[in-house]
Amino acid sequence: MSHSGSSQSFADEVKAIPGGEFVELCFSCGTCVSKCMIQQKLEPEYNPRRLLRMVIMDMKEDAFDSPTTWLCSACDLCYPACPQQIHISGVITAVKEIAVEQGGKTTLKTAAVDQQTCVSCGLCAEACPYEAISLVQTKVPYRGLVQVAQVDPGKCMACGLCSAVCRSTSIGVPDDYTDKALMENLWDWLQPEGVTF
Amino acid sequence: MSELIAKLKSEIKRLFDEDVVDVVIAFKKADSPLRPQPAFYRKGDSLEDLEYNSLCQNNLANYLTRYPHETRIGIVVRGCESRSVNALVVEKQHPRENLFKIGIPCQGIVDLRKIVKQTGEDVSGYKEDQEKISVVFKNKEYQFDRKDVLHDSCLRCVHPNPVNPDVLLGDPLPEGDPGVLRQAVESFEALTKQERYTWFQQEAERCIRCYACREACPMCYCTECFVDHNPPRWTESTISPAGTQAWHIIRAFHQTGRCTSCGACERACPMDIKMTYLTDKLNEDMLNQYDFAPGMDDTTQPPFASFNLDDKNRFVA
Amino acid sequence: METKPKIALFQCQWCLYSEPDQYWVDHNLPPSIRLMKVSCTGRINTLHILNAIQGGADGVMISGCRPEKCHFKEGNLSALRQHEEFLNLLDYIGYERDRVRFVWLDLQDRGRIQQELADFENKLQELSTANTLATRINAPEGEVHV
Amino acid sequence: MVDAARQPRIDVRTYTEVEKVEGFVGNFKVTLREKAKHVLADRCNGCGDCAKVCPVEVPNYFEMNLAPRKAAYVPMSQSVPLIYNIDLDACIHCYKCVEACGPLEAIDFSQEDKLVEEDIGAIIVATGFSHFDPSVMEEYGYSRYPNVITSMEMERLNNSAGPTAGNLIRPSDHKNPKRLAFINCVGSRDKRYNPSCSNFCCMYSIKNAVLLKQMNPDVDITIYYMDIRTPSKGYEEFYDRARELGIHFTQGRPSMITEDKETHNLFVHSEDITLGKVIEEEYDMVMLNQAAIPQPDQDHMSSVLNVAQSPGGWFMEYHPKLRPMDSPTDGIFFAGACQGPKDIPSSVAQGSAAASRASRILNSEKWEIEPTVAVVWPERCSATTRGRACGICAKACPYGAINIFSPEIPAEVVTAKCHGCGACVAECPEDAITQLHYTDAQILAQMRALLADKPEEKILAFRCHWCSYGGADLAGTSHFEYTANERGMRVMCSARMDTDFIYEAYRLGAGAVLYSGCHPQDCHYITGQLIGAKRAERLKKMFERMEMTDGRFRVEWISAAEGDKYARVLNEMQTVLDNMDKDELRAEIERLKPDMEKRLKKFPNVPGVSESMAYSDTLVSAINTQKKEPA
Repeated sequence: MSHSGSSQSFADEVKAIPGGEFVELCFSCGTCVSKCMIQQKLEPEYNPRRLLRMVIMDMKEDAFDSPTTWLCSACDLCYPACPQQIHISGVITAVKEIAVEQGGKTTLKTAAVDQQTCVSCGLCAEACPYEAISLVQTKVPYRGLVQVAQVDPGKCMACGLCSAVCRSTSIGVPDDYTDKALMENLWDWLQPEGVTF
Repeated sequence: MSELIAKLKSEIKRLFDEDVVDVVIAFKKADSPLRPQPAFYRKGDSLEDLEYNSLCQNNLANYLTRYPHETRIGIVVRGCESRSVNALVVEKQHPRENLFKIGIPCQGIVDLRKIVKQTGEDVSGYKEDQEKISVVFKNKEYQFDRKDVLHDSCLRCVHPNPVNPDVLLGDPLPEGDPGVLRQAVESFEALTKQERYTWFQQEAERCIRCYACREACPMCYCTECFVDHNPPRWTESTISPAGTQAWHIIRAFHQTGRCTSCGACERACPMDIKMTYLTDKLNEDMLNQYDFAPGMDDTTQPPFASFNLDDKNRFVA
Repeated sequence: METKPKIALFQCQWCLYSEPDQYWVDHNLPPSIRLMKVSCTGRINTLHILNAIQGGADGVMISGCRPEKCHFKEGNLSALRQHEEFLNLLDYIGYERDRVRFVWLDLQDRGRIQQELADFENKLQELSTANTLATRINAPEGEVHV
Repeated sequence: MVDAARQPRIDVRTYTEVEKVEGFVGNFKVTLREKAKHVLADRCNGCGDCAKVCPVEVPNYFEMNLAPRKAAYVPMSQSVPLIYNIDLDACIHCYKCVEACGPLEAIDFSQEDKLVEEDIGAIIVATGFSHFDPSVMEEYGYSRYPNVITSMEMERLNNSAGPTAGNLIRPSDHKNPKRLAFINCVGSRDKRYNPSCSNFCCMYSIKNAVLLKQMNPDVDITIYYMDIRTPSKGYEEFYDRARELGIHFTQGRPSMITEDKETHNLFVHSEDITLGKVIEEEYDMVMLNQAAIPQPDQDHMSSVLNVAQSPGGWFMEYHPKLRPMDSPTDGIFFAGACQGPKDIPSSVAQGSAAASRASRILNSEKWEIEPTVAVVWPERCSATTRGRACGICAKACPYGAINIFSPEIPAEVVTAKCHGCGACVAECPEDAITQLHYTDAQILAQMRALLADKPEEKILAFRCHWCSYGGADLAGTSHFEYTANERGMRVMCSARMDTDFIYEAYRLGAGAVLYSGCHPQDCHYITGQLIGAKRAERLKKMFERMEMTDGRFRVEWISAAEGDKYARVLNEMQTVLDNMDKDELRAEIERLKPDMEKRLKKFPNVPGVSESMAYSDTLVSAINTQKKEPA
């Protein structure tokens, strides 16, 4: 942590990325935190206000370690509510971009492609709201050099929209909501008791 | 017809001579004159057995996905095939620059079943002109009006001319009337819920799960079909009512915005199950709601691949 | 005893803003309603819906955020066209499309999920059961069927 | 107020609007519209019998529409003067009031609005402020949830003279609320609505909380705040007392209120910043402390009074620190919140100060005005030289202060009306007008001194006194760094920026010239900027034709609040110069010089100009000699 006017502080780095410009306007009112559902639903340590603070205070390592950096899905519910009109997700995305550049890894279970069955129709790439999916030529065992979808874990937010549009069930997110888990849950309930075959 | 075949041969020869393509997908004669079959010609192959007539049942676009992207493919396309090719290009199944489309305006595909029903299988001769189709069965010639023996989906065909072919052999034909298709969908919709369900149930019930429809369809190119997936097993894989119903619903649904109404699935079905009434409905919806018709160009993504904030206005809140 | 219609409830994990609502859905659902939480309604495949129907559920309810308030940008819209068209198709083959219902909950819709479920339950009771799709046969115990 | 009304030398006119203000300090002519009350002021004794019999009930604005009033009414019970008013929009013409009034015969339905003209020496504007309507903030549900109220509604509900006689009840079920939340900064400190702080709301909500808590010790009150601001005497102590009383203070701006549809209880959703956790608390009632905003007709009043508005819409004072109660127009003063949000002590202080400023005028035989007025040299005016007054000056004057009586008589400036913008001076084709303290000669002398040394490296910045000069000031006080090659020239208005000055600057070899002033709507001299802007456009086109390097002449409108812009513009101009080859720049200056000289041919004839030039030349050479001598 330093306030020395060094040429490129962490805050400067963030501000240099479009979206991160106005981070220093934050006066910590907490609207963004209470607008966001991640703290309540997913991760108690999640707090965009504090991440902004970390940026302002040049706390680079802490920012990279913060779950906020990795869990923000850029839904922008907070942005229209911010009285200082800071594009909060823009700041967080900027931090994430720098973190990924410097070797940071997302804590999310990002989407995975089954290269054996992927036919590279490109629907997932079209559906992905984060532009995390691209189609690449790659060598796949038993199939040779074929084009398949590839997920950029630095961009994927594990929403699973790709899995919903895939006709051949070739892409999925290995989190708590896999097709397998969902269907087990469903069948567990629909199976009437005492029926055996 | 022989004139067209000659043109076709010389065009294919030119493509090989000028090294435009590596392979040409077309039709060739088979043992039975009623069943010309797909052929894959390479440079140096004899084009002697090349065939083209209204009995060519297959949708040749089906074979596109079997080649690596680098292969330069020449392909004989009729109206529906050209659109299937476009749809496949949109889905990045083959790069457009490695495709050469030899277009032929299509007078419709003859439904074998409609002929065989009145003759029998062992047909020994076949002739056609603009209006008439004639076959020789047990040394007797049978003549049919073309429109009486065309496949149902061809009777509803809107675009008989190939879309953006690289070369067009033959004169373009007048476009079809889109009202025919719309009316077919509307008349089915006019039935009561119960009638529609009964129809669906009866059609689905006959399915023997041979997947000939899947194999015949150019858009069914998945390496692993959803019915084969495990886990989770999405549908019953047996011929149980639940299994066949699920197959027919999802097979059709996966064609939304992609089916070019070529009818290859129905022609391939050994159980003579009607299938296009489902895809026709889906196509009508795509046209009405998103002004989208599959395969009309090789860049526009089908509606399911995108969304628009305005969509929400159409939907339940 | 009157049997309640079975409802498969697909809930987007973000759509219930108020904690008591989420608690109620998580813990106090009646046995006739089963919660299937998903990360986003955009993640629901038509196969999920079909399986719920073919599994014998009388109705499928999908609750999600309003599209402009989707946690994944406007992600839930991407599957929306699919779901809409899927319902059109089901309707076309004679299945009651009213058995599948979408509910978009706004941030301030405290307590609405309970009302919507009750309302849906009533609606399902009114519908006839004649045209329901063939149900899947239950898997033998122990065999992997899912 | 009663005292004021009783004082014989104070004339209170209520229900009256100012229509027009003409004239100048000490001699204003003010046109007032006395709106028809339909009650004769000299006959009404305020008995209220008319209201008693009136059958019509409409919402009472004074009670924040929480109670009804009749069509015959007084705005509030303490109204001064106590004269009733018939609201004709609501009246059903049953004439019961006329009957009730009886022999007084005070009610007169035929009365109409009356225009009155008054001679006024000084004007004090005390039009106050208005309230932000929180219903536009959907997240708080005001106007959708019955139990979300504004601070003004709370004020009435909690007032012993209010509609509930001080019994605080909640609107949905009329029960006494036990759990209350106050939310501060609703619509203030919020860039979406009003970026500024409303000044008094922190104390206001603490006051309300303390009052409530003292009366009902069992209520639970939470104040949600971003920062508590208690800067004045005794305020922090009051805040302490509130804490001692057990009022909860939660730092965190609520993002949303939801409502239980059955109980109409409210759930306030916020982050507790101290805990770093999102909390949701249930309340019976929520009070929104809405922002103070300018009156809805503030824009209209600003044009009637001819006073400018600061960003945000409040009336703009002459100087924020040194003359906070003076308007820029002599003889018009501000008191209270019309000039910016203020609490009671500050309003009283400003009111007293404004009164004393005004009384200085009223008690003077003579009144000194700013000396920067325009003066005509009658012998140079075209009326004298050519026998025809061209009238360009009169057309340019935003105040109508120049009289052209006939073509033969030279133009005449009414000094008391002249505000000193200098538009006429710059526009006069004969150079027959000058502005005291901003004469051509003086300005030229300054320019010469500023461009004495290495002029090609300098950026000569013409800034108008009210905006761009302030902007440059702000750039300095805010420590925005900008190029050290800037040389600032102050004139009163961009209208004074004579084309001759610009030519002269380039003739002297200036690297670049900035032509800056107020934004079009902000001009202190009403339309002065428009005159300057037109001239600037002409210059720009001309320099384009001369193929001057793009960026060496720049026109920018920079307000006093745009220090950052001032710095940015100058830095951009510096970049233009930096990117030019030095020799090329010199060559260009030399190339354009003859043209400039040609255009300035007549200039030395202007009285004082040649003398000033000679003098400044000596000055400049002296400077240069001094510089050359090694220390």
